[in-house]
Amino acid sequence: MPSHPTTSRPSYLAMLSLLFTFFLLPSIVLAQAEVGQANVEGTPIVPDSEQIVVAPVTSLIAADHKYDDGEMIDLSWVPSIDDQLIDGKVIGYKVYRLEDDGEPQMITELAPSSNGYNDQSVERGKLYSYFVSTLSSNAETPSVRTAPVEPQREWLNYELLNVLIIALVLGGAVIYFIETARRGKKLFVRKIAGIEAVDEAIGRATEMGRPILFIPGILDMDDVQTLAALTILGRVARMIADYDSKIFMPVSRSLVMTAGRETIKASYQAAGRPDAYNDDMVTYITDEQFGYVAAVDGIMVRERPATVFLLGAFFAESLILAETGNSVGAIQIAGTARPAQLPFFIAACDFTLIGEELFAASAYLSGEPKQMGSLKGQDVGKAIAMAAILIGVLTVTIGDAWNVEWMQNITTVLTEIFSTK
Amino acid sequence: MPEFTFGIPLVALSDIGRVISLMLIGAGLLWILVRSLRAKEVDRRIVFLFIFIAVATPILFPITFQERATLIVKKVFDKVESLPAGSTVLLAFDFDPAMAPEVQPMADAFSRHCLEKGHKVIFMTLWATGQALLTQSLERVVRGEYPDKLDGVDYINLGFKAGNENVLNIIVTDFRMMFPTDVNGVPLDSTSIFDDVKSCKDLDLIISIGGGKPGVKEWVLYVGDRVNVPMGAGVAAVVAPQLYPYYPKQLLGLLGGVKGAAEYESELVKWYPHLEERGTPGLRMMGPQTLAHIVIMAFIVIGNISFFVSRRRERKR
Amino acid sequence: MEHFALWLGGFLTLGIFSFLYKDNPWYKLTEAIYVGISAGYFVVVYFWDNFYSKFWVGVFPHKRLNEAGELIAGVEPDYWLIVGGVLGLLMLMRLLPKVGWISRWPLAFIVGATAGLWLINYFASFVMVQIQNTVTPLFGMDYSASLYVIVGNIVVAVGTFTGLVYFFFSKEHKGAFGSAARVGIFFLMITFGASFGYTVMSRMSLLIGRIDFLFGDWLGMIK
Amino acid sequence: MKRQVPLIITFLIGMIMIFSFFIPPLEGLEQTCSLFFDVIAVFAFFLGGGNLMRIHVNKLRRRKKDWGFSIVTLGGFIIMLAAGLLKIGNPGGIAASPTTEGALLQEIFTYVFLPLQSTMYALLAFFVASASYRAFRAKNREATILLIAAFVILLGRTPFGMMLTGWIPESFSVLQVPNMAIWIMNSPNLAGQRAIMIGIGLGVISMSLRLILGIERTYLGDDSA
Repeated sequence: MPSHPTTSRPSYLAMLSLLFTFFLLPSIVLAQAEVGQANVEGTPIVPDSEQIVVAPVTSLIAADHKYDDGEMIDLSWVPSIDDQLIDGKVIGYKVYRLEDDGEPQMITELAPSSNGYNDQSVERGKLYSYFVSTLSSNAETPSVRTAPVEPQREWLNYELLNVLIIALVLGGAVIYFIETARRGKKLFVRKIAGIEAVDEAIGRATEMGRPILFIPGILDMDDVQTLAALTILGRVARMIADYDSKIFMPVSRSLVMTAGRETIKASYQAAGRPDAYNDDMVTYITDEQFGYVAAVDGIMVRERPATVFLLGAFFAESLILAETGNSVGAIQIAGTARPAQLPFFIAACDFTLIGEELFAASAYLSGEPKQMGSLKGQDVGKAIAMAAILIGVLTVTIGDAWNVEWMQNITTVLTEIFSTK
Repeated sequence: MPEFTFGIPLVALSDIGRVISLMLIGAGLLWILVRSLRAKEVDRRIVFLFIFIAVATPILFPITFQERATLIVKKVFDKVESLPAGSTVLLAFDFDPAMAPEVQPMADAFSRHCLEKGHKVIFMTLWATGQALLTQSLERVVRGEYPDKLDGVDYINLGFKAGNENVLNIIVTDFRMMFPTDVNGVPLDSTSIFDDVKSCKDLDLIISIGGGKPGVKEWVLYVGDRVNVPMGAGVAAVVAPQLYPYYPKQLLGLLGGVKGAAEYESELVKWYPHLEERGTPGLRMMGPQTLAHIVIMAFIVIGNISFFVSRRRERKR
Repeated sequence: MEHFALWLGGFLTLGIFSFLYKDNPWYKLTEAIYVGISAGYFVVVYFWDNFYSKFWVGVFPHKRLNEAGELIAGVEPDYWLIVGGVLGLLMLMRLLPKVGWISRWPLAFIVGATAGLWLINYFASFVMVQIQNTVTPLFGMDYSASLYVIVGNIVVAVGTFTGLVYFFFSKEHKGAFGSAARVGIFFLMITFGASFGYTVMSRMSLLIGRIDFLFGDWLGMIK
Repeated sequence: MKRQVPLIITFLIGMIMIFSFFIPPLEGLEQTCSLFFDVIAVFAFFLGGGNLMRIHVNKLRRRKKDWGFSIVTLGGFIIMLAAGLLKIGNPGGIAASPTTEGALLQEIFTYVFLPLQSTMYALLAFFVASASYRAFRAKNREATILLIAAFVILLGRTPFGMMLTGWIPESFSVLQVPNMAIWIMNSPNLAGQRAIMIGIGLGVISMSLRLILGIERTYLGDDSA
């Protein structure tokens, strides 16, 4: 098989390692020891006629990283004028740090054409100064040392101020409409098919004398979709208690089991039927995705529920559950905020709560004015989003084309407002 | 090999099993179609059975469908084909074993095509986990199938270098700075392939394979956009939609998923028929996929027919 | 062993597939095995990863000794974790009927933390980023876009806008507003149909994998 | 006390979490909270695992239907605990990790758990087919659009897409089915996804606020709502 001449390779390697141990290694060590004193701009550390001397970096600035807890310092510099990719004299940079005027310590090595570094290993209450050495293949040129900086802690992240303001506006809108509704003003909320169907679906189960299956997704309590499922469960369980129907809720997380029991129990109490509640309405199966699905599929074909609720966070199992539920003739109401799974619910279930509708369902089902008010607040958010898209697209398209300055200004402001750094 | 033509797709039949199962599927679908004209619904278990047969048959008795390359794939092929022999092509294997089933067929097809055409090929990877795969496919495809091609002359393996896009940032101006030697420790200066190659500017074509990060996006941003070298890419199906916006300006073409690989292979086999026996995994994997898709589409049609028939009956009533 | 493992795999695989025909004792058996084993496996994983590595080692860090057996500076214990432990213990109070109500405290903690955390995260990445991405010049930067791209841009902007109209709760879908909402539904339907169709291939490859196992690895029918 | 304390806890923690996003000194709070969550979840596991055992032991004791399978479930559960916690069948003994090659836990994982998992997952291939047979029908205008979009994408994924429309000249190649599929994925599909995502973000804000402000309190076992 053709290959490189390999015979010379061992000796070649041996020479290289000899060279390294006797020459390069000591020189690196010496160079590093000498760095401490050598911080005059442009002075090479080991003067030697054979050396490739490269220019130092300029305009080195060390500054406190803005809006952090005082744990970062940002360095920036203009790369060495020899750092041009064509001749490749500069092979990299070394960043040195002096802590409270102590000994310089190398903290990192960077590739050519780097022009900055973010030091994340600093502490508050200490002073740090830096210098950067430009490396050629056999020499190192340090830059001027920076003035000492102390990392600062900031109490508010002004970079995210726009997020805070919009969040406050939207949150304020939600709270405003909740208050308005509480004071008795009538608010209109349109019908949502999937939610309207809940009552009928529970009634059907009662008539048929078959149980209602409630699947709250497969994620734990640290996901909002599970919380949404539980808030809906509160309403649904109340109706079930009123109708004197049966609910069964297999879950894949222990915490969801606990919270689910707590919720159903309260609903039965509120309906005045605490005696009808028992803990076995909610059972834990297994945390594992498809193990849970195998068991729920089994439950579906054996118990033949009249109604199935699939609400919460679902992954690939969405379709397995929905198809099995369909095969036993159950009315299915599904809902998730995972866009990837929505198509399968749309295809296999009778009603699907699409994204936002899942979070609105509980408020809607409660029928309380203050809860409905929060939905109105959501609409304010949508109005803002729609206005931003409409105005933004128009101004950016027209403003760029005819160079209309005020339009460009609007675009800039909009981008500022909706930017997330 | 006896060939048998069902309309347009050429189905190579070498086995009685293949005929029987294809007839089973065809006759079955026909029977269900007739039933659907009488507005009869199909039991879901029958659908299941059809899917099982449609997937299992091409696995047991290999059936391949002739793919016709879409423009986005053909452009990559045409580029490799139209470069004069002896051009330098860089193949970046930026994927790990998890992604390999989808993109390894593309990597093989690209390697074969370049070597057949007499291009000089530079192999490299930015993925630590891709290193072993690169070595294996070099062993299998390059050394195994083209024993007369010389390492360092016709091809070279630079191996893996840590640093992600930083590596690209450097090789865009100088290969030797990042890769003083190839994967075996041979200095680049001693290889003839690098005689005329200093940086990515001196390449004639770059093909990036793999859809993760670093991957095609990084190659486009750090190399393709900065030097005037055409770029092609092959990625897994899930990431392909995110990369279409780069076509045709920044990427001259793109292979997405097993389908992309199959299209490239079909084009390759058309030009180099002797490559067919070396294996066309993309086309082979498309066999069960295609049959399954056809069966699903057939059922959608059948479902609609029975739906309309039953609706008409209801209206008459 | 190798042989046994293959037959076991085949047995379990067919057991699950048998469910497609109907529920049967074979499926029940595989289901029972699956549930028991996976629940047990997760207990083990959670115990070592969460309880031991995160909690126990966090509160009682490993002492690091040097070669002479002297203690060298190790990791500082993180006493904050004890709060988590206490919350966990409160959760277990459910088992005692008289003080069971106290388990609502950790639940309240989790609900508060989840709601507060995701409120901003969802807002930033689902609302702000999406709005920002939608605001693009329809004809491309400096008017260079092709007709294909322009049509695409317009479709994206119109689709996003009308999609939002559909989600509006406080206005009846009537008149011009209703027509916009209807266009929005059309876009949602295209989205669902297209995503469904695009996923079929990856779902089929899962089955290809199992059939490969059944006929190849297990029965050795694939050359 | 029983009613008010949980509401106050939810309110305080929720508010702190919201504002920690903007206050740099509190930025580590997110990790701390998720750590707390993990610890609480492990304690809760006693309740879940206990419930699993109780149900199956009950089934067994009362000889309910299919009680035989309960033995299997319990057996599997206990074997895994023994192998993983007491590290029985672990070549490295009590100190070694039970997930190394050759350990009983790992063997069961590889030879029993994995085939079961991937087969269960593979069921999707069948259900994708049965769902599309049933769901993609031109019942009304919306359903027709759903059907057409799905059909074009499906066709574009097979060689037939190109065979049927390959004659369309290159300058109109957008109309070739595979390219149409690409366009649908990139344009209308993207628009729909965005609208859904913006809606979700707003829905989360509203629901989270209801929870934090104590307007939504069913989950706490509060029956006064």
